[in-house]
Amino acid sequence: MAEFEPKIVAFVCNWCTYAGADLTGTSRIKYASNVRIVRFPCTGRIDYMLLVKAFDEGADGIIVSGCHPNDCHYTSGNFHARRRWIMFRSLCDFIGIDIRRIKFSWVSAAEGAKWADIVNSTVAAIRELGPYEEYQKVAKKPVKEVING
Amino acid sequence: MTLGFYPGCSLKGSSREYAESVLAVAKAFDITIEEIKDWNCCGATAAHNMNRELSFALPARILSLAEKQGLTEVVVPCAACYSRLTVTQYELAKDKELKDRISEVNGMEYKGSVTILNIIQMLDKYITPKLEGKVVKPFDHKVACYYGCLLVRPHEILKFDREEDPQSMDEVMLKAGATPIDWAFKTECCGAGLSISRTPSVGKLSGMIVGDAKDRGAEAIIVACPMCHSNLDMRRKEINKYLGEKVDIPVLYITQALGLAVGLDRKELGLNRHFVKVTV
Amino acid sequence: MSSDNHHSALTELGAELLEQSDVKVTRCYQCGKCTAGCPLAGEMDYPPSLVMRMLQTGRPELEEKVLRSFTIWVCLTCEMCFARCPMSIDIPKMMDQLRQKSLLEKKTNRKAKEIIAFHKSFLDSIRYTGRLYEIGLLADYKTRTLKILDDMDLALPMMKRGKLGIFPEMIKDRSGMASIFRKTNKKHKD
Amino acid sequence: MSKIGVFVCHCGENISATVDCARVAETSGKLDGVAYSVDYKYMCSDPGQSLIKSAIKEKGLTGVVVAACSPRMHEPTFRKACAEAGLNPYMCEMANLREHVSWVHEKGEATTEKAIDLVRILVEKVKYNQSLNAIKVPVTKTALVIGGGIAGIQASLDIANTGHKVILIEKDPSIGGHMSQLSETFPTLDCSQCILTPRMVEVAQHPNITLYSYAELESVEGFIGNFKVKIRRKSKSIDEKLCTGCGLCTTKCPVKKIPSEFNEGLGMRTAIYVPFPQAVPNKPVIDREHCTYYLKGKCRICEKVCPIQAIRFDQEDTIEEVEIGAIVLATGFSVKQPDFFPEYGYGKYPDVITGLQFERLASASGPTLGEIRRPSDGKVPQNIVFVACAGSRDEAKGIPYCSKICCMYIAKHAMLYQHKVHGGKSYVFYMDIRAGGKNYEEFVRRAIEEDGVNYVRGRVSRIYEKNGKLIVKGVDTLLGAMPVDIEADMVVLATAGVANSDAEALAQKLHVSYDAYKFFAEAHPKLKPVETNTAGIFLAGACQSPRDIPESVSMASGAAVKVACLFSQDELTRDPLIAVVNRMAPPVYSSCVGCFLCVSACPYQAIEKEEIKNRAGEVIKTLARVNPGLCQGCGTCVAFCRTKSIDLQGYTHEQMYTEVMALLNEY
Ligand SMILES: Cc1cc2nc3c(=O)[nH]c(=O)nc-3n(C[C@H](O)[C@H](O)[C@H](O)COP(=O)(O)OP(=O)(O)OC[C@H]3O[C@@H](n4cnc5c(N)ncnc54)[C@H](O)[C@@H]3O)c2cc1C
Ligand SMILES: Cc1cc2nc3c(=O)[nH]c(=O)nc-3n(C[C@H](O)[C@H](O)[C@H](O)COP(=O)(O)OP(=O)(O)OC[C@H]3O[C@@H](n4cnc5c(N)ncnc54)[C@H](O)[C@@H]3O)c2cc1C
Ligand code: SF4
Ligand code: SF4
Ligand code: SF4
Ligand code: SF4
Ligand code: SF4
Ligand code: SF4
Ligand code: SF4
Ligand code: SF4
Repeated sequence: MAEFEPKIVAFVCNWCTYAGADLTGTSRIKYASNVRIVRFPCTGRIDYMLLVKAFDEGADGIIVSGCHPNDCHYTSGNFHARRRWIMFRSLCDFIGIDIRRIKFSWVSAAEGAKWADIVNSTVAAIRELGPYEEYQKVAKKPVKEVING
Repeated sequence: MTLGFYPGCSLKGSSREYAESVLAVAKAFDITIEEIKDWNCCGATAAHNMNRELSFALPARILSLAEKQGLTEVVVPCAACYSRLTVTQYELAKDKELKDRISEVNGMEYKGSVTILNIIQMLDKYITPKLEGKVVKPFDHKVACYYGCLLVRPHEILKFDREEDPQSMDEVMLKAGATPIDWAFKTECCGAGLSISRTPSVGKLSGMIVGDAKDRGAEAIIVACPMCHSNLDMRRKEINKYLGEKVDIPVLYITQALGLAVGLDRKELGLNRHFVKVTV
Repeated sequence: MSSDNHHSALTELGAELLEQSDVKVTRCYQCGKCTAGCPLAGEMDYPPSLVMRMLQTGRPELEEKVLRSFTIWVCLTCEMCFARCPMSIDIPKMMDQLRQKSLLEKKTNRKAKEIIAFHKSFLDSIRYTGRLYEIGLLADYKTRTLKILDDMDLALPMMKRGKLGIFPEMIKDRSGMASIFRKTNKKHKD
Repeated sequence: MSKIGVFVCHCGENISATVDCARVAETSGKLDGVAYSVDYKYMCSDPGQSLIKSAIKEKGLTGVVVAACSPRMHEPTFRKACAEAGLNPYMCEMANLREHVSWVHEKGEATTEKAIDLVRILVEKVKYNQSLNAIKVPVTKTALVIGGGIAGIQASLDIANTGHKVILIEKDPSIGGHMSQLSETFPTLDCSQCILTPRMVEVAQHPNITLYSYAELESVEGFIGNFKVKIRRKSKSIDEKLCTGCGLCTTKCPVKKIPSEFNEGLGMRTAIYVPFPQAVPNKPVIDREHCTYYLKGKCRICEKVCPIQAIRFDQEDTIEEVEIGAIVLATGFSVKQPDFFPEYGYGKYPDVITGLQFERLASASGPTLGEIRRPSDGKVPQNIVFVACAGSRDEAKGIPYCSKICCMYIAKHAMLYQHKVHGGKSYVFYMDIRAGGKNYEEFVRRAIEEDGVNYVRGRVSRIYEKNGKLIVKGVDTLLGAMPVDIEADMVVLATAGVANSDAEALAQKLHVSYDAYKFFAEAHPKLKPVETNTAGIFLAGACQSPRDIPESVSMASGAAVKVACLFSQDELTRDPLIAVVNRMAPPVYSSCVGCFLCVSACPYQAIEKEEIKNRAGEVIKTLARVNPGLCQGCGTCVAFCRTKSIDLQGYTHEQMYTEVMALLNEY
């Protein structure tokens, strides 16, 4: 059987991490092709129910990445994101999401190599954990309504 | 009106005139003083220099006894004892584990419910408000109020008065008819615990204090701590040696000065026990 | 976030000081204000700010020197340094801890003999009577230090003024007192 | 039904070397809603763009996905192309096949798969894109400058010289700020008044500048380009138009013992006064708190002596309402007073003074006409001590930061002292010497080497008086921590520079952020140092943190350029990628429940409360409303709203969920 190729979604902010990932490209640094980036203006915009949604839909792992503290383009969006992340963690415990499957990091526009590292290490970690079938099995798709409603 | 009383060792020995004057003043203002039964020494500097746990256990025992005796407020005239008791109360309130351990060492429950008053707080609360009309012989002298270290520091714990240039003793003395002078050594250390083991150091530190009081025209130095008193009064030989002159400004406990102002007997206030003759 | 437990910069002694007296040696920025105000800086082998610096270096031989210093014994715990330190470093509390460590590890400075003797005499007096017995203390201290004649000019006048009791005041619960000493003295032998 | 066009770029070989572009185009062409797909060598070239434009026209495309490089590179290019072809530019999205795919992965199946995925995501997103119109707001081309120190003066002059109107408000009777109090200035030792006064006069005479002295900001409404500002003009009790500034009134006023603010309490002034001879405007005000007439109803001497009857005792404060396009905050700083230092005597020793008081002593126009004489008895101090970092870098006193200017002015003070008092001895107790700046280190070295100032490294613990001397208990940490006691005649404390006491209130009025020490916060510590988080409000000078004159002036010019940029347009055009709160038909009006969590989340105070009223004018509901002038489009509010009532255009819930689902359903 071929090696398990995890499906990983990356939620990143436009100003730091997206730009950092661009730099990885301009620097021609190679990394695993398993990650798909979804661009947000700021990590502050990231609604954590979207993460739940992504797991619902079959993601094996998620990366959330934005600017370093104090570097936020909008000054405090990433602080708000971090604060909500703490709440989200306990929610994860409650609904049974394995938080090892979520990688939270800071990658600045200058950290092209770091982005490659983050992707590679996350791919390796998720590969280790295996497909996230348990969740997909038990998930009651509670957020389907969120978008529809 | 009943107030708990922790005299501490000095007030039973070398500073008994302090105890005498506290009791005399209390009596004059109809305050019943109830001594903590079977109290022990607070451990003073020696305990906290040598053994941290012991330095909490000894004061905690005293406070436990006070609790058992049903006392809610205890006046502790000796500034050193006051400091040890207050620091212990603070540390034990902060650290439950330590509190349990100390209760166990002492074989006595410690709750931490007693309010500890230093002599100034006691005067402020119960005496000075009633002073008006009672001052029959205003203590009409220029006085240097000397606070020393232990009454004002550490500020975080004691939260008493301001750290540099405190005012509360000055205010009491003002009400007793004195003129407190502005001087620079209110809170400098007198050498306290080194009195016996390093006498020359004490001569210098206390000498600077007495010297400044003299330079600024003080007629008496007012203190609230037996250690300060011993150093400034009994060590006058070393002080004079340091200053290179004979200085005979007397050193009075605040309760003695207050006692004189309200017309108490000099002997009752223990003024005869001083080394430097009290001429004021 | 500042309270994050990143003690990696601290030595064992440094970590111990942080743990037990809330003194983080790396916080001292060597302004010297403690020394400038210390009434006894002139008599110390290492003034307080220098002690802080020695501990900061993390060099074992300097830590050793601190434990063997005279400074830690001559410090009066007058709290002046702490009151004025811009970084709120509780030097007096740290001194207490250093003294005990020095005692425990038998590293006490020779010049501090008398100071320590005095403390011991003092505590012994309490151990046996529960209260300080001043004549007893003096006698004991003088036999320990052989400074028989010092202060003798004070004793007689003191007695005359009723300032020295001839007999010790004893508390009733002397066994309780002895037990407190025993229990707190496990580490401390003298 | 959408008709989407997909345009796959080869980027020469940059993309096509590892991605099978033809297959990407072919596969995308089969996606639901895709009406046209094509691959081409250089999409951003003219022929490439024409390809897109003609496809839009010919196929009647409703959306476009360009699969090429990073949108950070060419999104504007392709959006413009779409607009030229008549398609709303916000119907165009870019898939990043170069930076995120071809340049970072090896050639192969997985790489092309990823490219296809990225295109698919955006195809699905575009289906939910909406036509948006760039926001246009008109710009009122008048600037308000608050604070008339050197920073405010410089900003006003620079803006006025670009041809725009400026209103400068200063709370004191004269402009000039701290610089007017200084004697000489480091690092050149040129006279402060000499270089400042001409600028002050220029402000007064500039046709584009309206100066309101003795005035303060009352309130602000609106947003960038469109502020409505109320200014309180405090009553001066004189008719400014009539008054000639002859000064007769000030010489005759019998109340002469008021400590002069300008002289830092070292000199006295009258109740009707001009703060200093070169004041601008040079007309007096009556200080009602000290004037006998206002206090006791008697006197009016000034009124009697005024040759042209310009005194107006019954004058009241007036409120001026003005429309403003941009605001420059230049309110400066304050210094701590000696009573902040208990260990140095609680301010009770007259000869322990602040650096600012020393400036007045050293100033030729000061109370001692420039001779260094101590306040207590007017004697020339033979021994003088300067204490650096007095209150600064002192966590225990709540000021952990470095005040930045004092190292330099101490060197200046010690130098001036040595120049003026021959044979005098000066000591500086310092912790570090911070002299980063052009010619700064050289200046300090000169003080030490040429003027013989004694620098001692250590902090002073205590100062007390003994026999007419000030005993300074210091230490020399470079001599193994050796205590150093100095008997000084005078001590100068370089007291910490702090925010003004009203800074917080002012910041709240203007909705600008401030730091823990109440200094106004810049929008970005490196790249937006003169902007605030509130669009249209800029910072200049020491109100942002203590700084010296060269820096204050550069910052003021920077702020002025920002204002000029703004005023170079008649209308502001902004990306419409901003938040909106949904609106529904009555009686619901909106799903917003008025919890205002979004208000607390927004870094830009862009969300307001809006009252929905019925015909009778009663409030039936209070809703959130985003001010499009202020919103920067971060989307933080969106993630906070529990009822999903607020959404971010261009990154809506629908769009983001669709992207995620589209991605995973096929991936
Ligand atoms: C002792 C000392 C010596 C110095 N020496 C030098 C030197 O030699 N060289 C050098 O380069 N720098 C020196 N400086 C620094 C210099 O003073 C500052 O860089 C400069 O004053 C900053 O200018 P500013 O306009 O930002 O602030 P300020 O000078 O403080 O001016 C602010 C103005 O705003 C007004 N204002 C405040 N609040 C309001 C309000 N709410 N509404 C309306 N108006 C308001 C104030 O009245 C004031 O006029 C020295 C500073 C000190 C303290
Ligand atoms: C090791 C180091 C670390 C630093 N770290 C920080 C930091 O952490 N934070 C920080 O704020 N600052 C830092 N700086 C400072 C920062 O680099 C400078 O403030 C900044 O680069 C200055 O920008 P500049 O545009 O003035 O000059 P430069 O960055 O030097 O740019 C000048 C440009 O002009 C070009 N040029 C030169 N001569 C000519 C000519 N004759 N014709 C045409 N073009 C010419 C040069 O090629 C160059 O591109 C650091 C500097 C160094 C050296
Ligand atoms: S700055 Fe950066 S880019 Fe980044 S989290 Fe905030 S907006 Fe995002
Ligand atoms: S005062 Fe505090 S910071 Fe300064 S040297 Fe002493 S311990 Fe260090
Ligand atoms: S506590 Fe000790 S070190 Fe500190 S000032 Fe007092 S004597 Fe000096
Ligand atoms: S006397 Fe009259 S004209 Fe002259 S300055 Fe005074 S108010 Fe103005
Ligand atoms: S009325 Fe007031 S301002 Fe005028 S002269 Fe009299 S005191 Fe001075
Ligand atoms: S500029 Fe110099 S004197 Fe001023 S706070 Fe900074 S280091 Fe201290
Ligand atoms: S968070 Fe949502 S519901 Fe609450 S006020 Fe804002 S828009 Fe309305
Ligand atoms: S998108 Fe950001 S700036 Fe706009 S209203 Fe929401 S939180 Fe404020």
